[in-house]
Amino acid sequence: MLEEGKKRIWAEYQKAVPDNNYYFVRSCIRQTFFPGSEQAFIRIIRNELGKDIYETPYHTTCTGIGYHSDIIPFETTMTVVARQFALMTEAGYSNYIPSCITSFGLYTEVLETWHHFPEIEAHIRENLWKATKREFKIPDNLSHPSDIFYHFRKNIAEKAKYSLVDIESGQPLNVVEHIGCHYSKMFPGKGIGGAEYPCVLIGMIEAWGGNAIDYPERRHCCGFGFRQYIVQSNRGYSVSCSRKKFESMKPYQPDLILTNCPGCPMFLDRWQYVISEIEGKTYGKNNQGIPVFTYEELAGLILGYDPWELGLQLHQIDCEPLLKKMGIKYNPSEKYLGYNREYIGKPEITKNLFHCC
Amino acid sequence: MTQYFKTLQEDIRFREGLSACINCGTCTAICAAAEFYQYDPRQIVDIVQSRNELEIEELLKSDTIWYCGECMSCKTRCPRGNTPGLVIMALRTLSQDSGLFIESEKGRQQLAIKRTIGEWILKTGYCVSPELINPEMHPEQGPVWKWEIDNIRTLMKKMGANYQGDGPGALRKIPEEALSELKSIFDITGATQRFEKIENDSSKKAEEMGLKLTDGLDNPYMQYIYKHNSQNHHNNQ
Amino acid sequence: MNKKVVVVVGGGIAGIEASAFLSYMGFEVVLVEKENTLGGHVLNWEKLFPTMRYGSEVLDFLLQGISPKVNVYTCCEVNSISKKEHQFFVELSNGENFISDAVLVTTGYDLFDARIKEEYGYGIYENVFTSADLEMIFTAKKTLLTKQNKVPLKIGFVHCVGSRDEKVGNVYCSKVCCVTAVKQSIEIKQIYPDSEIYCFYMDLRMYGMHFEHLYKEAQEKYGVHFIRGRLSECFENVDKSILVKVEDTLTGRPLKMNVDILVLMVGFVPRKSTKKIADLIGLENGRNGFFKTKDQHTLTNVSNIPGVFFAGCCTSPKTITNTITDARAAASTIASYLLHHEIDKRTINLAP
Amino acid sequence: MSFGFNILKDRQIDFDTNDLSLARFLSLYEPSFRLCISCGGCTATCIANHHSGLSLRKIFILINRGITADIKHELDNCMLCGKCVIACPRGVNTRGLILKISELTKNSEI
Repeated sequence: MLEEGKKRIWAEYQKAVPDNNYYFVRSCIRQTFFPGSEQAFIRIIRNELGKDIYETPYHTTCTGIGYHSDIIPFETTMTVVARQFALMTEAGYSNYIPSCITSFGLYTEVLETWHHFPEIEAHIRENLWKATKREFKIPDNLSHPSDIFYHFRKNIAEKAKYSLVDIESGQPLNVVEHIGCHYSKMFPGKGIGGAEYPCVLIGMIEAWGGNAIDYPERRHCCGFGFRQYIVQSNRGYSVSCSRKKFESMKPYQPDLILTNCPGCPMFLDRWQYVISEIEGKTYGKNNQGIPVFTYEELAGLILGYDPWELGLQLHQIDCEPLLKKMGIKYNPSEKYLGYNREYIGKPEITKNLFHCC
Repeated sequence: MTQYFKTLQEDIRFREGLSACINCGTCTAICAAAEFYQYDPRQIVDIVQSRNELEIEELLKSDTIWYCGECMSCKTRCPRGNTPGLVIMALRTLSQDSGLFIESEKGRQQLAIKRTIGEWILKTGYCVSPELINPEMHPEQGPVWKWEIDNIRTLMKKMGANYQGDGPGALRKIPEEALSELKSIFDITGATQRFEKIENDSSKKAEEMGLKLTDGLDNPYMQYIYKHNSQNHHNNQ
Repeated sequence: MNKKVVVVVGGGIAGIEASAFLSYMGFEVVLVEKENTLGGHVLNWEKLFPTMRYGSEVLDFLLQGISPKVNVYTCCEVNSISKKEHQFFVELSNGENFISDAVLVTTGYDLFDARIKEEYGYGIYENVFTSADLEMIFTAKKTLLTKQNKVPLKIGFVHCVGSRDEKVGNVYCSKVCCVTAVKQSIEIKQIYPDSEIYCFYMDLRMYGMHFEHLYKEAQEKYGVHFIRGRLSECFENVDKSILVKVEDTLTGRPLKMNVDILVLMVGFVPRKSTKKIADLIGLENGRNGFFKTKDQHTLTNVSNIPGVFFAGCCTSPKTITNTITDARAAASTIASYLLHHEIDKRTINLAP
Repeated sequence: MSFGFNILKDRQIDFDTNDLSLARFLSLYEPSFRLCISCGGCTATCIANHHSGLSLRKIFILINRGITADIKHELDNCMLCGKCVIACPRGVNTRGLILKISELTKNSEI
């Protein structure tokens, strides 16, 4: 693959990312499955980068999952989005940072719709006023947290205690990236690197010492598919999509999958377990599976944060072999301790996947 | 005389999603649903643009329109600037508004989504939250999820979450005022009405199918639509 | 009376043929070409469809018309043109000035930059070629191999790259790519009879005389396969072969295939300098960025400025045959204009 | 353990693994087979199409893609009237091909 070709495209798709004053909005899926990641994002922004970030308890879901599983009308979604913007306006912020990619895509879609059809925006303003007596300003900037980490990737690298390198061989780790579909497929200009070769995660991987690898099914959806996961009988679609990706990345022997979507890291993690149960098939070396991280988990790790505060014990695929490979110091016995350092038992051991302890 | 095409055209997503299709198949080539379901977004768009009311009605009653995963990969590529995914969303809206969704196995699942995601939004302010992902309904979440749920409070505290607490933070309890604002938005913008429509039409269908439908998730109709798979969706020929 | 002067801008086949006819009609002709040799794109095409004749033979024929009576300026561009009454004051980049009575614009086209279709990976995936790359290999008498020096056994041709595509802003058909793909497929089959060739198309536009015959020959004699579906994306495999994804629209199912080489049939785009020349004299561009002719059916060599004419691909994609014909038509149109023939006074209600 | 769903088989036509032996044989046995341009003239004129949905255009395409499992069953509906030969603008020996395909599929149970 010719890197210059990609670099030319990356240079074309660079968007404005604000340097400070972030209005942060939670993600339904991420706070449920990766609460440590959102926490790490705030911690890194505040403590490592010294920036201002604000959140209000009054914000809610954007209804994205409901909208994309078709139970919520577009008008409702737009009005909820308007309410979220109103809360930002009231707090005196204008850089809107939604933790979720589905939200990021949806906010972009709504803003584009209003931009092209001002009469729809006017109607939604009326709706919002009727329902909540609130008013809003359009954000000056809409960025995803991964955009912000990309923006500060070198600052994070400067503070890093570890890098994406195999300490035994000195070789960079092979990292596969997975970008959430709604990050830039709908509006290529809104994502760093565009739709076909996004570099938002590659930038982090390379700045933090790893080797970003590209593989044929990179652009394929993880298979969430909203209703295709929510309803049990449809989940075959979901697992089959992820399986397709695993098969395609296999020849490249990835050490790690890095993601910026809420659902993808969970699905790419859990489906490895399901495939191992149904087919007896495992990925990665020695049946270890391929660890799947969010960009905050990865940033936290290289900054030397405790893996168990980042929440790596909540992954079905054990992270320890990778931590060892990177030479990360951690306390294995704390994995199964609660907040007050009480032992809380272990998850049941699965049949075919390797377990470290 | 039905007016399906006309109604579709009133949907902004439909107007944005479809000008004239040239049937090139760029969308189907990378469609995740087309890989695993008997599904071809190009053909759906072609049927819709034919303006054949009978054929559109067949679509609205069919499993076909429910196979899409709304990943929107089709939008990136169409040489005519169309978005089959948006056409699907408009069709799904119409299928629910016209009550035809109950005629197909996949369409009937909308009740399951309404009773999970839909009600969770109004109850918690979020589409999902841990206590709603019941390990029994979600065996694929694996033993680690069961362990997490069993130890949710202490683990969430360890991760720095504000689980069911006041003030900001992950998994906080969303204030009542915020939830009531959400409810009034739902009331005036059509979501409440759609929820009622899904409930009413599903009750009729449950009766017709002889399956009991009561509140909540634990009743025969709900369990049936959530779990039943006729396996007629993936024909490889 | 002084001899009337025509400045011809662009020394591709349209400029050559028009200059030749104009000079033999008795006009003084100044032919300006920015490269160091006349011939334009045809210099880079080895064999021509549908006859498989060498492009150089056609060029040799046309150049026989360039007698010493045509003043040829190569490595030269037009710096400025201004019009006063019925005369044009033309300044060339070499500092020479001319007063001319008519200007013929034959600036041709550029090939579409395939890198713009990001999902096809040109300039990123090593074994993705363009039709022009293939032709350069043929012209240089090199052997067609993969970048890993392997004989290609499976080759894919992608039609409509940069044509009929709103995503890149080109909604028109480039006309020559369909039959070029058929021609190049046959040429590869002649070199590698055991190779398998697949053309991915939306419509096969075999409109020219003998094009359909060539298409049929590709199927019957050479076993070239045609799959109806526009390529959605491709990807480089670990062994550098290319994975393509397309819908086989005739079976209604997605299709994937690994090919050793993927050839992108790049279309025509208005030459970069079109805009510059338009600005120099105030010529109108059409919706697609090519020069706008005064009427689509009748006044096809006439511009919005009296005395400025067009020939060849600067107004729309054309085959070599059509370009030569168009050049001759331009020459006779210019002659009637300069000699004030009655025929030049015909009028028509201009099409919107 | 049961999760309530299965891993699904990919519907993509895979040109790296599909079995093109029948297509290759027919191309040599009856080279006019290669000339089909999927115009559908045969199907439009086919009497059997009206009652059974038989589509020769589709069968030829499926053979060219290596999807041959159901072909024999479908061709059983053909009455060998030969109208498709007259309709074909490319001179494909459709009737001859049907006979050959039927014979081959009968013998080898493709």
